[in-house]
Amino acid sequence: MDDFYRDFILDHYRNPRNFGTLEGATATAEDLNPLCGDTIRMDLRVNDGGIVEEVRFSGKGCAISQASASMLTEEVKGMKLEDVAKLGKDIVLENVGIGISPTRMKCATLGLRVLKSAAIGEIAGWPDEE
Amino acid sequence: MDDFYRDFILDHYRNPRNFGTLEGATATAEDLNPLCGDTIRMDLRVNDGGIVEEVRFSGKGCAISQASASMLTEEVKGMKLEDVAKLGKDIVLENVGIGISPTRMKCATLGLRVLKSAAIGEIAGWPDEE
Amino acid sequence: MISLDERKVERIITDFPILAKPTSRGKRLVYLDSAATSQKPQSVIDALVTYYSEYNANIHRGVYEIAARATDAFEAARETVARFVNADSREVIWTRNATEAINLVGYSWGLNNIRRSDVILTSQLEHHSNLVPWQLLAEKTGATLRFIPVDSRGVLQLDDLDALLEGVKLLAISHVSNTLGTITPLELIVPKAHAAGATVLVDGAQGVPHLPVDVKALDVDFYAFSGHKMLGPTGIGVLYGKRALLEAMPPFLAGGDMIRKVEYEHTSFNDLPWKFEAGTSNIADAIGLGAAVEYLESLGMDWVRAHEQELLGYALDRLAPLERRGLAVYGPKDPQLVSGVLSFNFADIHAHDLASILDTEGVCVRAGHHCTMPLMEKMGWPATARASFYVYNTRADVDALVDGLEKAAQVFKL
Amino acid sequence: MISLDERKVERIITDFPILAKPTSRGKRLVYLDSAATSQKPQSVIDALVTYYSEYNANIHRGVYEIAARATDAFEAARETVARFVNADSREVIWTRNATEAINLVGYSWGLNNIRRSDVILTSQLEHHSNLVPWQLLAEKTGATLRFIPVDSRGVLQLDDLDALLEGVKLLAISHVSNTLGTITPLELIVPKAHAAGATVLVDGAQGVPHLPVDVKALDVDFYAFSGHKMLGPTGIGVLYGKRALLEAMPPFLAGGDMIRKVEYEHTSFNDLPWKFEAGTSNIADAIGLGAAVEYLESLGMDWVRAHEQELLGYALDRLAPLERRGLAVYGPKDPQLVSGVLSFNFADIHAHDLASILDTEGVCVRAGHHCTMPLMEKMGWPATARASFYVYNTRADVDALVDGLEKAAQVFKL
Ligand SMILES: Cc1ncc(COP(=O)(O)O)c(C=O)c1O
Ligand SMILES: Cc1ncc(COP(=O)(O)O)c(C=O)c1O
Repeated sequence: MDDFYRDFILDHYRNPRNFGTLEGATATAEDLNPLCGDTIRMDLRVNDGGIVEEVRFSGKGCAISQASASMLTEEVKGMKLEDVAKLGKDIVLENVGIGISPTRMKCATLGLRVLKSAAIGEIAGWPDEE
Repeated sequence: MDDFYRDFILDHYRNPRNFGTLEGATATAEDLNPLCGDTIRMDLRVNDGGIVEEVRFSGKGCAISQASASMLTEEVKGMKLEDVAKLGKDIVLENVGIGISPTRMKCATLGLRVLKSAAIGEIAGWPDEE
Repeated sequence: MISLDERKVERIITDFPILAKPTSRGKRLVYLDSAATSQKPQSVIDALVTYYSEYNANIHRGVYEIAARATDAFEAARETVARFVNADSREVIWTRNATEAINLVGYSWGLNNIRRSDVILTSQLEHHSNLVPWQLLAEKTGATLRFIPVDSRGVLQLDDLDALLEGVKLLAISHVSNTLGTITPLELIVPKAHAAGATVLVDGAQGVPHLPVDVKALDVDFYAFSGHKMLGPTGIGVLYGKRALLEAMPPFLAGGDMIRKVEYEHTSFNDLPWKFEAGTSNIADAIGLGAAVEYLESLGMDWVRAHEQELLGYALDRLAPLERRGLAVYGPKDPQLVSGVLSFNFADIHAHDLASILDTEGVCVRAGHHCTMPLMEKMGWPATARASFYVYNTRADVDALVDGLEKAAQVFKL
Repeated sequence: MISLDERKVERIITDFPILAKPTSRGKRLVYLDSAATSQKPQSVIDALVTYYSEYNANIHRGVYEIAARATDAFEAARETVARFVNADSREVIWTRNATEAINLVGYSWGLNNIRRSDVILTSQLEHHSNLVPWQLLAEKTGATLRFIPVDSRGVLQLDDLDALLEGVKLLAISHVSNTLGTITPLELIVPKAHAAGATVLVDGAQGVPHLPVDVKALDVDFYAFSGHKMLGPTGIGVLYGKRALLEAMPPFLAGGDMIRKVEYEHTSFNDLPWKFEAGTSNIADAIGLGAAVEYLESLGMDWVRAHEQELLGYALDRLAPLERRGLAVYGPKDPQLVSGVLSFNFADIHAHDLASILDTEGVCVRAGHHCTMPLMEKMGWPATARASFYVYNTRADVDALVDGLEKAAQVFKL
């Protein structure tokens, strides 16, 4: 688990990308992990072509949930909304998976869950339950 | 436990003494052992001197509860009511105690409990709890 | 019918440490009271010991290794139990026992769905645990309690079922009678109850341990059972409920683990199944029940059923000669209709005396009203003795019962 | 203060099998999460094993030998627990845990005694289990929920207690905070609450395990606690209630064992304590809790308290230097006012990350809201890490915690 906290993770934790809320968001979702209280909110602006033009996240929580969410925001910019809706947890695993313990997987996937919820328009199941 | 069922016990069980109800009873009590459903009712007629003149019991249950109650009725006739109220479980032990298992003590003392209740005018605790 | 596989049972017996120990009188323990509670195989005991001595920790919120292991084992046990009765694991709620499961429905579903004009239908042979909660619910709501009658053999009388189902909002019925072993024909009753608009709760305390149960195929709305009657530890039971019903119900007990977000003035609740599990769960015993189910799966529930049928048939044969001497065996006496339960009285020997004498021979039977007082009253039995069979019982156990009855006849000078 | 008796603790440790096993990374298990659930001594595990492998049987209605032995052991455990908190055994009701005990009062006493015009007083630092049940009760009855405030250290603010108690029908308060360890001055509050006409329920989930408790001396009306936090098994807890109150309350759950006489239409109920124990009890775990209490009695609760105070004092000393590097320790930091609980955060490391890193060193601490979300919100802590001490902890465990924090500082490049 200690090898999880690599430099780029700490960097995303301490300097989250696309952090904040979005004026004129077309889709927003928010959720918390009831087991730990971590929260994430995702605001998306999608253009007429169904492309995610802009994204912001906010929330509070551990390095895992916040860094994972931060990385996600960098990746979804420019994606089709329908592809965002279909994202699986492999994207999270690729981003932050090394060394993560199973207990912390829900932290890592909270941002993804919220992102998908925003895209789908309802609260998604935990991605790791799919 | 099998040595408990001596001839005189079976005799009291099959030919209970003072069985039935009493017209003109001055004190009556009834109770059941909630664990097994055995019931005993005791009717007493007490004269002005406070002496138990007549007693009847009725009920249904195992050989232990019925024989023990039957024997008790033979003993309380002629006793002072206040002494009946003070009876301890030793009287039951003397009557039927040999070979009885602890589980069955509540059966053996049901009659005594009801008798004392009739004498005291309220439901008594289990005599073995005193 | 599969014939009695004595060799398999001999192997099973060695899995149950209690059966290896003689009684204080040096007799072999002949345990014929599994309908009250079953014995436990070593694998179940080991599951408890391993939990407590290797990874005991509180679940769900723990970050560290043993907490993760405990959480996984606890939720895996839920999956195991869910698979066993063909439920979704979100539909499996841990309770203390069948009784609590039934009461949970009474409080959470009942108080919110039963009105003064409604009828609650149950039967005349219910265990108190599937009767008294409905009496209390009827009292609180003003609803009417109605009973499916039983005939003189203790079999449900279903001729007038359609009429009985009129206006019924809830049917609460046992899968198997604990006093007589009679099996309720759920496949016949449940569709009719649903057609009449009733929700169906089945008290499966004597069902799941003894019969293959598929809650989806039975199409019941709620199904309650207890771990301790199916080789599991005491203190753990299950409420199965259809997801949509459970989702719509308010929580029952409130506290830790069942919440989503708590503020001083308001709380939102967790997802199923945790919404109904307040406070620290009985972690060890849930894991123990998982081990019990795995043990039963290894035997196969078809085998369990067949084994009990065999034993019951053998017992009925062996007891028949005693009927001339005053033995009365209750129930339909047909192993097809009954699980491994045998209720009886012997001449004028009271059931408690019978049980006491059998105990001196190492034979454990239950005596009394079996928590079915109204049934006893109706049938005119002050009490019955009850022998009940399970996976570890053999013909030799039946023989010991018969010998014990002979001894009782002698003691009572029949 | 009694000084830390390391030799005694070394002996205690050998009684806990889990502490003998290294973690999967080969580290010594440093268990600092007893406030979540405690570890179990061998004597408790043995009590379970002996029950299941020697005298497992259902209780109260059994005539045969092992049933009698089970009944005796079960009721003896109740006597043991009653003696431990100075209650009458009829006032000791088995529940699953503290949460169920509190809910029992909510349903049985609350719904029958709380009216729309009443006030329920609790505090801002309650565990969800002593908050959400009262939210639900207030919702159902229309009563008002009021809170005793806490100051910035997490200490109850009692200056306005008289005003707060006005119109209060129920005071529900914890004996010891699970998040901060702060001890409620019950000796001050309870008489005032009674004078104001309130009934007093104490959530003793963190009380009985860590302090000598005498319910008679405290003069509380209800006191709830959990076995698993005091060396006992999961799945068993206790509601203590004053006899007169319990007598006047209607039953909560209905079913077997809690009845006196059942007819189809009506039921009368059993005496205390059984009136509140429906269905097959958690027999094994009640017996296990009896063994746990005997173990605690053998140590002496004064010793337990002194030991925790010593450890907490040592921990506060060892952690002080880290405060310069961003460690924030919450609560009053005074072992006299606090049980063996230490809540903290370290610079910008989130509590979960801290707990994960500590776990790699074999150090188990809890991280999160500790089921006190509103308190966390009020204090402005998104989460805290919590180390909690019990009888088997040593200075070496505190040292391991400090080393783990050093490592976290390194990993997070503080
Ligand atoms: C103060 C307090 N109250 C109540 C509880 C609930 O205890 P349980 O989960 O055993 O019901 C706890 C345990 O977390 C606690 O610490
Ligand atoms: C048919 C039936 N229903 C309900 C129960 C209650 O089970 P428990 O006591 O485990 O809650 C029993 C067990 O005695 C039973 O046999």
